[in-house]
Amino acid sequence: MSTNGKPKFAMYWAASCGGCEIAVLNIGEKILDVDANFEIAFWPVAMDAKYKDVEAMPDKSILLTLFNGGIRNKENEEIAHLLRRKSQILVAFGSCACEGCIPGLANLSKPQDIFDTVYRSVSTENPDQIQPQYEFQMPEGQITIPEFYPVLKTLDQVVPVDYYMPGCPPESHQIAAVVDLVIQVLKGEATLPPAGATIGAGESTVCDDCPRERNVKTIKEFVRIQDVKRIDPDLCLLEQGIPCNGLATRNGCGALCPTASAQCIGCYGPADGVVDYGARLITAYASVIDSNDPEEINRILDGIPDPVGQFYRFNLAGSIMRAGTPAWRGNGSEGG
Amino acid sequence: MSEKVGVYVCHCGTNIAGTVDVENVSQWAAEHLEHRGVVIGRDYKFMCSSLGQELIQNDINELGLTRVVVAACSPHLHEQTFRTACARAGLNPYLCELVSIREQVSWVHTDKSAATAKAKAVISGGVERVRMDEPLQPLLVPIHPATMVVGGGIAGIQAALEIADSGRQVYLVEREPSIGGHMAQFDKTFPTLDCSACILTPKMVSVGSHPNITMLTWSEVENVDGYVGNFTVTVRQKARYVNTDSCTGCGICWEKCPKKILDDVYEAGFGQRKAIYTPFPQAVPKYPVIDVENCIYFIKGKCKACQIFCPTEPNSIDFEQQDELFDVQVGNIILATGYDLFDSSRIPQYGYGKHANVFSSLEFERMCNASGPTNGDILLRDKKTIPESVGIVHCVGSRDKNYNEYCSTICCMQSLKFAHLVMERTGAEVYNFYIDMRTAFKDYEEFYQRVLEEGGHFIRGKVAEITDAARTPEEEGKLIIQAEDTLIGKQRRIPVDMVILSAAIEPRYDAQEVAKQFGIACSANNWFIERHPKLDPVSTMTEGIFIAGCVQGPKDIPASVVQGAAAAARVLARIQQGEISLEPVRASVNEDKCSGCRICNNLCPFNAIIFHEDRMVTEVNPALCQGCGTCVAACPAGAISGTGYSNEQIFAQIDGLLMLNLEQPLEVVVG
Amino acid sequence: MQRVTIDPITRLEGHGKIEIFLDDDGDVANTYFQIPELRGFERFCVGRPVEELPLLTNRICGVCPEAHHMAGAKAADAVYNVEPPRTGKMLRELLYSGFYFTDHTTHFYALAGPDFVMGPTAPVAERNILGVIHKVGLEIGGKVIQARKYGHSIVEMIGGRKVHPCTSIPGGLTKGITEDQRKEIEEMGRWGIEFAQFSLSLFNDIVLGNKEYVELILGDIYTHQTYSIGLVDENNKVNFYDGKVSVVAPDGERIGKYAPSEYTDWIAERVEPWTYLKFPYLKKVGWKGFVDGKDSGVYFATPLSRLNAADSMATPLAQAEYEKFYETLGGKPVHQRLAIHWARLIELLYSAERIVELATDPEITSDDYHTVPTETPSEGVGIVEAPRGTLTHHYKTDERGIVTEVNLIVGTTNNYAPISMSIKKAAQSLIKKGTVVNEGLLNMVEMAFRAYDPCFGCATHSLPGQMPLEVTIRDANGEPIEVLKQFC
Amino acid sequence: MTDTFEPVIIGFTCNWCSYRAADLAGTARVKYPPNIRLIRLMCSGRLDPTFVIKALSGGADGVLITGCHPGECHYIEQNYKALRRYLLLRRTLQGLGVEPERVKLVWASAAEGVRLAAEFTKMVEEVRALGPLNWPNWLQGNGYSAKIESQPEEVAA
Repeated sequence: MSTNGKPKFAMYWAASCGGCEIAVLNIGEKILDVDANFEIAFWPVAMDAKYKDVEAMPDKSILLTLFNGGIRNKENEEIAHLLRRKSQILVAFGSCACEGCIPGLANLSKPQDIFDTVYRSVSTENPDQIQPQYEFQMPEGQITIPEFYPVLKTLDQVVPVDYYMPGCPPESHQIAAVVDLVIQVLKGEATLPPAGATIGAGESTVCDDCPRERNVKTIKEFVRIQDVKRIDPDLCLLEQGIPCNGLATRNGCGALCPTASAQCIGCYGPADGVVDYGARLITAYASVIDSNDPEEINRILDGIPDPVGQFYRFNLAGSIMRAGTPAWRGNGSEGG
Repeated sequence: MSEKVGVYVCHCGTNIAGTVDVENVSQWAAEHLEHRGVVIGRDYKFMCSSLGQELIQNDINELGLTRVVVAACSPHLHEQTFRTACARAGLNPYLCELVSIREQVSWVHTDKSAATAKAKAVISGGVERVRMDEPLQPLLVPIHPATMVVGGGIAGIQAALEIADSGRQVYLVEREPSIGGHMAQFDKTFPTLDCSACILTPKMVSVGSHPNITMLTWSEVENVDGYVGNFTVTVRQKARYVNTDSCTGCGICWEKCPKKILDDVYEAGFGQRKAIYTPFPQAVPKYPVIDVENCIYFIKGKCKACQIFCPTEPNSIDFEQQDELFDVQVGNIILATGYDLFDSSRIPQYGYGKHANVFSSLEFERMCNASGPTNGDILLRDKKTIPESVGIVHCVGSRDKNYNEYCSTICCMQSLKFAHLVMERTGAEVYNFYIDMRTAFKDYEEFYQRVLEEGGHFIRGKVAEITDAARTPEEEGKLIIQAEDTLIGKQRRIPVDMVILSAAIEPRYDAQEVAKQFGIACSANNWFIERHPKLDPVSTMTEGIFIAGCVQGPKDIPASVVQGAAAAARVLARIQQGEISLEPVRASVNEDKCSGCRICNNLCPFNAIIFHEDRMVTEVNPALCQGCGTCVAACPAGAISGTGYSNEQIFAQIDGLLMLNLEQPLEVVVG
Repeated sequence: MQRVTIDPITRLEGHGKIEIFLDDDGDVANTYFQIPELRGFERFCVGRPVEELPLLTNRICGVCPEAHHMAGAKAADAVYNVEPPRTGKMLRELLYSGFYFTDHTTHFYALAGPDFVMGPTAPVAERNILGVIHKVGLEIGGKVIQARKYGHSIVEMIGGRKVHPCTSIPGGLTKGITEDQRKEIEEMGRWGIEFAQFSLSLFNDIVLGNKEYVELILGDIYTHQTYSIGLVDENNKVNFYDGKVSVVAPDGERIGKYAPSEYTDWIAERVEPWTYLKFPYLKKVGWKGFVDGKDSGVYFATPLSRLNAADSMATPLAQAEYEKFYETLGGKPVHQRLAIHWARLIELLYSAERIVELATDPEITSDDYHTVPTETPSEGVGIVEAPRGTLTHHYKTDERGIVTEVNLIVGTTNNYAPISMSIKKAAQSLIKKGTVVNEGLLNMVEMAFRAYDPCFGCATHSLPGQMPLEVTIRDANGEPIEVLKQFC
Repeated sequence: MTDTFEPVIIGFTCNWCSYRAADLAGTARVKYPPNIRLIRLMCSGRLDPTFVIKALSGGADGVLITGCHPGECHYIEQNYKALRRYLLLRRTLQGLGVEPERVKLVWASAAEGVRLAAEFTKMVEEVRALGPLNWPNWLQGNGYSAKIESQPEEVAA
């Protein structure tokens, strides 16, 4: 580890799939810029430092930390706290850290249900109904595994976050642009965006980048993509009845999926300033349903067989329903 | 900048203070919401009194309040009062919130502590909301001085004349060949028994000759663009095939026309007209039209009798004439498109269309009319026999769950008029079958007494059936009206020669389309909805669009005339002002955030949403926008915001109502 | 009792963690390879429409999302009992071959390369891809980057995205490719064949030419006698995308082949209370513990096992290498785990050849790439060969195609038992009473599981990637007496 | 403190019909439980599903959405948009474990003060019977499974 006076950079993965790391690696030669301008202080995938080394660093000694992955277990949370302490700028990097991503769908189930499913699956031979234990006494000694949290949390649900960089994974060209920006800031040629901002993405939605032709929208039916005989390569997918989330999903990816005739599934999260992503889709889809008859509307809505998955696919753990706090319930009784 | 909020809690005498501990509430607000910017909490006996208002004004001046919350009655009552008070003190009126703790708290709850607690929550919601309020300015829109009146019945005629007489330009659009409407079909009008034509014709003539009225008969509105003060209306003037420049209305053409057609409109299917015709002799304008669907020339390519006999030079018949489309600029529009008569054949047990001597009310009107098919003689369908007994059935298609639940208003008086005419002209026995006798308004009850004195029979009960199946010899050859006489509690069968059905008044068959075209609302039974049923009966929710006459609901001639005049007065006041100030509750699009997805494009019934194909963004026209907020709520990108009811305001109010603000620091750190 | 904790920050369902317990004599008493994370995909995929599973299960792994996308799409095909048209299948296999090409390249050069090129006991600072490049020439670095880029380009052209492709749906794909794209792919494939041949010759020169390495490969430390499994086509040739799973015993006897729908007859999973990951084994043989031999159901699923399980390769150049491989290593089956690296290069060549074959098929640009499903959805299994092992997706749905049950046997999971065994054996061989555990030695422990290219490490591809290890040696009271760190 | 659970219900009203109906209920001194707190919107078409979600996540035990009767919207047809959103929102909330009774749509004209008050009372009692929404507890992992099988009921006329 060199101590060459360059600002320190860290990247960490909590409960993630590794796709964010791959996306960073895919920025190509820009990686060399990172290397030239930063001292890599902690990057498990690329570097040889341990938690203990990070613990030993002075607080705020890391300039920039990209944190990917959700907070699924105790270990994830401990490292989030550690890196928050040591970092000046903590970026929630990728959908998992920003809003929970697909693993956040686990929040629909109780942990016990998850264990029951996984450890009693059709191919599992488990006559004694064994399940993993956080602490287990082997003949040779006790071994432990980290505690599985009741819900998956986003990074900002456990520590304050300075910036959000959405995407599953963030697109490499966006990462490269952010790297460029940070390097410019270091050189005094640019300033950082305001704290709490979303970086590496647009402020509109995927439709803004989508090349498909679009018209005034009315929906008579929703269809499943496999039931479409021939997907029109040029027409808005939603107008073909395919529930595309591009309407409400922040732009930045370049509308990759709709361009490939696949519906946007929403990995870049909500547009700037939106409080609840799912609500935006609910209201947009529903508003243009072409019927005033409750029965017919319900029939059309049957075309979206899994509304929670459709509207909160990437967003469940980060949605405001996740961040509930008890209300003042002093109705009728003076208390507060 | 941190806001300074003043909270004012009204006692409303004991109306509020009787159930809500108002002193406690105002103190609580000052103490517990201090960290949310509340600098003063006061309670006062009557906040709406001038002293109460001064209290607020003084605090604005002395404490430098930047926001005001008044907890009192409904905003529908006094929102304007307190806004104006704030404005007087130099505070933008839209930075004042009136929250209701009377209609929604003290008057509906009994438990004092629960009501007090709820009042706190309501005020807390108001405080949070007001913090998010933005200063707004009313929108000012100039008013084009011309007006369009759609519909040339008595309501439209009255409105057109009122406006034209004051020196303003009017375009009167009528889809029939002549103005006059239903009133032109009647013989007499109740209760005075004036001759309908005698009182209507002079008005029609005034319209036809008025220098400020452009009469567009045989015309329909094709499209409406624009907004209050500045509408562009596209009118289609249908081809008459008659050159109105040269035609003198001499009538030779319709005399010579060989084709006779049953007249469903003016003669209500009771009489006939020619293929080239004016609907009635006093028609304004006097020019005929050719009915191309029935004209022999248009069907077979030969005849041209009208052209051959036309005496004018140049010949006034022009078979090549085309429909004309033209645009008209107007500032306001009055809709007076009238009503349709209920089709009595929809009630099969009344035998209309099956039994020859069952007549609809309009057929009977034509029969009574001296210029009608029988020259005013009351005769059976054979046009020879004078009836000896006549039944008049009220409420046909009205006050009936199967057809129309409403009362058509005019049928009672109309039926009494028929009874009088029958007795006067034939001496026949007359039986009225009624549910309730409704004779409100001036001289109506007196007319009822007169008909009673004249010997009319009145049977209170709904008619079950009208049949020709005789049960007794004296019923042979008669129409038997079966009804329960609820006054004596017996079924009765009354044999008569003739039955008149006082049919309901219904909205025009195309009312929904017309409403949509003009961007106004229809009620569930398709009457156009007024802005307020009591206080604003001739305005609509759409600025610049007014309604008059039966289009708003069933009414008689005097009421229609009143509405026509009222609508005209409203329009004239607008024109006089020169501009109109609109509530600044409006939607607007942030073009940077708009992705051009076009979700919102179909959501606005006022056509305020415009899509710019070139830039692929949507825009909201603030003058057309009515501020409902539907597009704001629909935008998937959150690119549309709405003043007055912004997301921030609503979110804040939710937090406040749930008392989440109690623990919330004023400066919220993001992230 | 002493304890050594190797705590690599690694991937799959979380971070791998190795506990090595030493007995009072300082010998290895036992080792535990723990996977301390669980995400619960099998639970929360329930309730989702089946066509979304190829997209959702992508997110199990960002390194091999293509494998999950394919297995998911095939399972969804099976759920609807629909067969994609020939072009649809070819496009999927073409995408998949592009992925294999990238993945195998990066594993060999960035991960395994340093072990061989630099030597397992070389200083840490040199034992990375930069060291490799310095030793064998800068030009190679460029070629490796090019190879990765080409593979990713093919994935993106057909799959819509470089990471987490999105175009496979029940019955085929959402789109086809154009003639221009086809040409580009063909060119990349031809370049890839040369690159693969070059890689094999590099391996030949550096590894096979070095007696020390050959001994290491052939030595007992890295040898396990377990079953081999791998997907084969109807002619028993290696296939990544389609076919039946061939099961070959440690002695080389093929005990059978199973179709995807039959997997539960063949494979079962065991739960241990000290780890979140399950241990699959051959059901017909049974679980006998972490032991070798024909009576133990432990199997492995890697490039090597695929070669063992097949009779031959489907492309000519790869077939020649295949023959050379077995000649050199003394016939089938091969059990030396370090030979996986060599087998991987043979597969690399196969994938490049397959890219060219598919890209030159006249029907590849046809627009007949999707069959609309017509049958009522019910249940289906999709199996592909992920680079790290046979990947099984099993879905059940209701009649609307809403998932009611999901079972996944993920590539690396197959190898959980053999990896555990390899670690234990390497530890036992290398940590003996009185032996000072040094960094090079630890790397040799790690080489044991790196050969499998476990997915929890596979994200380290392509950079000077080193899997951090930390070994804590504890005395009988559990107090650490020495901490060794190393980063491979 | 009483032993009975006192739910908090947020009601959204339209300026032209249901808010006036609530005013009318007041003018007529019709009594209903104090558990309901109203927010005035210009139109039920303004109802963003976010409002409902925010209220529920902020601690409301139920949300009542009110608007003009079908065909009587002062903005012509915007209440139909509210209806469509409501139907989809309810399906979604159901999937998230919110009982359908907690979010309701009721049409009320300006004249229906008595009826609206009765709807308020009914809703309070229904939600009281369900108990607290208890989302925070659910978030700690002690909640129930997110599947409720009953079908959405019809919109209250």
